[in-house]
Amino acid sequence: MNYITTVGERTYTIEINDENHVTLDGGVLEVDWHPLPGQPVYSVLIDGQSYEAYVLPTEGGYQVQMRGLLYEVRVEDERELRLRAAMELDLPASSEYPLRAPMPGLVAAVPVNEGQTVDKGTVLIVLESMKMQNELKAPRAGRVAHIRVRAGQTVEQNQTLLIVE
Amino acid sequence: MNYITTVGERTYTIEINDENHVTLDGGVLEVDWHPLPGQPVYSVLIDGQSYEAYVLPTEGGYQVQMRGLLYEVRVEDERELRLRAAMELDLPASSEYPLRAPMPGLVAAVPVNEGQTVDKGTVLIVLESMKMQNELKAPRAGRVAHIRVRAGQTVEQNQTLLIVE
Amino acid sequence: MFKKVLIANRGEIAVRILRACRELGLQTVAVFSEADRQALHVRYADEAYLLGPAPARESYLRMDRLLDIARRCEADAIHPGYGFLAEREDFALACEAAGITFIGPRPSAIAAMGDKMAARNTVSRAGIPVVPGTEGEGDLSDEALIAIAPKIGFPLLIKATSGGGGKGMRIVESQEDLPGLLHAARREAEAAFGDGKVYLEKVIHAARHIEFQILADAEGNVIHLGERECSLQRRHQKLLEESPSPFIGANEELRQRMGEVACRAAASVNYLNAGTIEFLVDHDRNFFFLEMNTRLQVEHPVTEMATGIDIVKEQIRIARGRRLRYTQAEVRFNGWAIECRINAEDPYNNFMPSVGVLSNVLMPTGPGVRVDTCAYPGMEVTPYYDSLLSKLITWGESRAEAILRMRRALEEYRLIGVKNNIPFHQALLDSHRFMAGSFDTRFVEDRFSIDDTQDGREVHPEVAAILATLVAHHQTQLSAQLVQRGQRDTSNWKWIGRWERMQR
Amino acid sequence: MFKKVLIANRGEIAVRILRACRELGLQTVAVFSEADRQALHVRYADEAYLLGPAPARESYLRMDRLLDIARRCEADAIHPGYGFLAEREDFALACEAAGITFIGPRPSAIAAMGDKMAARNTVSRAGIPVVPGTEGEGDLSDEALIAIAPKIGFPLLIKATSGGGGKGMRIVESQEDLPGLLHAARREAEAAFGDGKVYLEKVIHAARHIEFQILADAEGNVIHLGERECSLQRRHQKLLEESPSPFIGANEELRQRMGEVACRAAASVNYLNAGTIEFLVDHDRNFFFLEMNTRLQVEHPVTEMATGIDIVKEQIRIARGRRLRYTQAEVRFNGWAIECRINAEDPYNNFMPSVGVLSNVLMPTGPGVRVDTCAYPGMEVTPYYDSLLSKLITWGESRAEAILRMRRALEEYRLIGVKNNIPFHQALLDSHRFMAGSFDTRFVEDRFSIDDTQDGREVHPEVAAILATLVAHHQTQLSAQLVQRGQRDTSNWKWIGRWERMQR
Repeated sequence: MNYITTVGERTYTIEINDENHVTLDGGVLEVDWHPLPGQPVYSVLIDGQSYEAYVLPTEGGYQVQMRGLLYEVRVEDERELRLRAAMELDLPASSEYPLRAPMPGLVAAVPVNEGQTVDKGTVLIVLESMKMQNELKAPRAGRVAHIRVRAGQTVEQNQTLLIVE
Repeated sequence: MNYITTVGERTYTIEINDENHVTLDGGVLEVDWHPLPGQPVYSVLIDGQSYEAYVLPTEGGYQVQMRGLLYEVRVEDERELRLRAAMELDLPASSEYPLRAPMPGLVAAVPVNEGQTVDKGTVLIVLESMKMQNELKAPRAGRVAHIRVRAGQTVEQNQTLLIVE
Repeated sequence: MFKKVLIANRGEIAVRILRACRELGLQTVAVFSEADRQALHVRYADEAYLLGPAPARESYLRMDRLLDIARRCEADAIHPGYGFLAEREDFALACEAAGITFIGPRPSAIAAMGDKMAARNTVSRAGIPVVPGTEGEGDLSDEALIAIAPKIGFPLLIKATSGGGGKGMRIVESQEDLPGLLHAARREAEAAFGDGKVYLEKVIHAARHIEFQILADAEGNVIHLGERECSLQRRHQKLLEESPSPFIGANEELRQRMGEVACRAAASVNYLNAGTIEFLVDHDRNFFFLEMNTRLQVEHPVTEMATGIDIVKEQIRIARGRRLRYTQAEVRFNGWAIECRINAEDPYNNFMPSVGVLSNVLMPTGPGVRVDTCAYPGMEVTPYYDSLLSKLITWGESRAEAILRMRRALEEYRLIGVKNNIPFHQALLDSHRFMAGSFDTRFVEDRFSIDDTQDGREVHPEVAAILATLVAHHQTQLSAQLVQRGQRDTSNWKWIGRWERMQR
Repeated sequence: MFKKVLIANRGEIAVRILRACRELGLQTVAVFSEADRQALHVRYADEAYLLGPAPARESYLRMDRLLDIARRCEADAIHPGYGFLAEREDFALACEAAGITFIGPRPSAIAAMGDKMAARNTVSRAGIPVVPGTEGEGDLSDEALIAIAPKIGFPLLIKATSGGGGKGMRIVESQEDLPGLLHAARREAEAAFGDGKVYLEKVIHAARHIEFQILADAEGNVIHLGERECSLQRRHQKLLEESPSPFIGANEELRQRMGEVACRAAASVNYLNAGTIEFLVDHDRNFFFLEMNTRLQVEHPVTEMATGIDIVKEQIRIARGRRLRYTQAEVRFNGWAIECRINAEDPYNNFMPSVGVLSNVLMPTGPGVRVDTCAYPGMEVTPYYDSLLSKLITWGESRAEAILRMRRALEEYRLIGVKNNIPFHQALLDSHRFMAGSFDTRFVEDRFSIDDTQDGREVHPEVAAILATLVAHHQTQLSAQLVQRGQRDTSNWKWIGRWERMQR
């Protein structure tokens, strides 16, 4: 089966041939791949070149952190690719975005109101944690729908703080 | 239930009262005991004194390694103590002792013969491992019964090499 | 002379102080909050006592409990570390009253330097230049500050009178922004220090933050151990420090002049023990007194590496009444040292703090590498305290060697399970301005982005693609196997799932 | 000038060399046996290639494969490390023939110093004192050796002509023991080096083993970096080294004289690159040339800590044809450094090697501490190679400070899952003779026991008793719960067991 793998603006066609070989855009590479025990860290030798990287699953794919650089990678097989293409035609351009607490903390301020339209980058919540005031910003333009917390409130990690439509 | 715990020549009577208290020879101590995750290492605060130790189970009890010293400890509850006392009366003074390979290696020499009587400390097998020739010695006096390996042979860890009666 | 030291702190600095005590043959007492029972400082100490719940005000800031523990376990000295109670005159006084040696300056010096306005007045009187601002004008109202601001000129800085570590600090670009930012700064200062007093200070353009480490004994001898370059900051938090400063470099005359002023500033408050004089240095090498930190500094190791002097041990010796072991002429500077602060922050997501369990740690080691850390495999990073996980320090015969060592050490360092800013440091060390030593206190925030630096560096998107694809492929196969196994014996499903998760 | 270095070694020394290459901006190539795929040297290198199966003769000793890999990946230099092929003239010649720079001495110097008898002859001719023995007498038969022995006098030493690291070495106390020990020594030498040739050497009473590090460039400049005290040995394996030597101490005249002789010995074979001259020093400070090691030494870090010079980087610079960067007068000695070799050996069971998986590692860090290691959490310690896990090095302004640092570092070090000799070092550092610096090469074997030293130290049998009892109690409770759970649902038994085991 072919995988279509995207890194930034570049797309690769990758086939896993066997335990020690992959085909990358038509060329066969010798690959010696080792997960390190108990860690999301992988050591890989590709035609003798040695790399070690964190590979962390994200919502849309993987983050690969390697030699001090971060790569956002999406991996899809052919079936998934067709499925996604079909879905994207059906979906509205935007949908609800829940702003979640990236860590436990104290809500220091809620500088927006329900119903307010916000730009990408507008500060939605100020969360205090690790002695720092951290500004949580809108990832895209939209409208503040439900605000579920108030200033002074303690929140758990991943708790939904408000919704941007 | 009382435990009778022996360290070298000293014997202690220990009772586990609850999660934070033990009675040692009649005196109550405050104990805050934490196994460290995934390790045979324990952090303990006893009336505020902080200790950290390896506690490794052995055949007859535990090895406690702490602040650079090794303690051989035997822990028995009252029932076990009575049982052992009874058994020791029945058992003959000595029994078979199997000499096992402490690590994988190559048998470099077998300097004893079957039937030979040996003293405590007599070299029974020379095992080569980690570039070193390691002499495996008789733990007590006895007679070499079965020799199960020969010089030049590769052996696995824990493989029985010979029997001392 | 004291024999048992209570360390009124946590984290890497508690471990650092414990080590110094142990190497001097002193008994050590750790204190801990409920969140820190398994912390290294508890495990390494001779004794350890619970202070209270995780929040600092219920544990590490509880003077009464600290003194009570010290009395009960007969500790005859207290080292406060940095932060928490380190710069609290009342704590130093309370130690004194209890007959316990406070390993730090006299309470009067803490007080004199603790109020930033009073401090600026004191050193001004001693003939030391200070940055223009509302120092010495007392606790001004918003209205008064707004009136004075145009005379100082923009941009200017709002600073908390009781401040430190960037809390309650704001840059003001124009008169219109001033009222709103005054409000925000006072709110933050109030929350952080229980004191909303602020003052204004002129922003020095292209300023360097350069500080001098000083040591002073009870006989009044004061020496300095050279400077530290601390201009690389983000939101007034230092990120990378070095000693010497590339800005001073081989300019011995400037170093000597600043060092002398630093010693004079310390002497002006009859200073005792270790302290740090912070200067702002402008483009023309004019320098201004900024403030004095009356405590051990986070970045003290770069000075230790460049001088060979163990500052914490010197603190203890001074507190025991010993004379300084070095004259100024005997302090020898050798090579170059750099420190990177490794924080539990996500450099790809606006430096958001990260919490969780450090499942694995692999530290860089080898020649010229030092790590001061509280991190160990299995440690839980909690939101209660600051995000400093580790200080990575390298030494080299030259700045170039120290930088190259730092690069390879950062590349080796693995802290698995919690996001951290190692990639930020890697990008910073690769930037041309850092390598050239030409940066000021605004550099990181205004002219540096971790994303920009990806351009000039060797990239391997195809390797990232292959790795992610292998991981995805492997997980798909694993799920397929799980489903098959589950079909054979559905009653085991729950256990298989658990077991498989642990295998990953 | 070469740009890509193949490191023909494994373990801590391969990591050490990789770090030096990386800090000099050189590309690195690792090689590995099937047992070492996940080793740090493979993970840290830019490229890595499989050599063959685990046994050294099928991997790290395969010259043909090493040169083949070097050619294929276009490596233009090879660093041999220590052991394996480091002192093989034929390997150095083969590199030369292949146009690859051998980072080490010229083949002729390896040959001249590699045959111990020839080496003793060469330096004797240069006027350097050697220990009395059968040096220069050629390959003598057992009969000839037995005849000469009484003239040398007992006790004497049988040494392998091709020897090193104590292999093929025996102490002979009397004439009667000689035939049997000759046989044993030849057998061991034959197994280790493929060469059963041996010679006899007088045993120097109360001898110290003190060696000098030298550096030599292509222009013929030779300098020394001071001495290393290596008398603490067991079965001729060094266990703890320091620089300077407490025996030489402040005797600058002796240090200078020995250093000059060391440089002269190196010059006598037209030496290039880094090397070590080993001396035996008797009670009256007479010193005798023992041998020259024509390679990087395991214990080189103590010299690096005491001089600030990175010896591996100097090796590379010299191999690139550079002139030495220091004159003898520019080499400055500062403070004291000690190294403990942490081996996978059980100090409570006759130093039996230990194998297994290192489930957890917690390294000591902080000021004055360096760790050179190949150990990482999850590493499997195999029986194929030597037992060296880690070298723990501490530096102090004085010997006392270095010792106190080493004590606290040993106390902090955790290597879980494999038995190791840290308790041995802790006992050694507590012994009065070590502290006084009064020991010779026989001290560890003849007059030191890890059990004896327990007497003088603080013991806590009651804590050991409590801890073991708590563990036993906990496990009893756990088993009881397991049985109850199993009764509820026996079909899950297998999975529960597995899961519980993993929880422990």
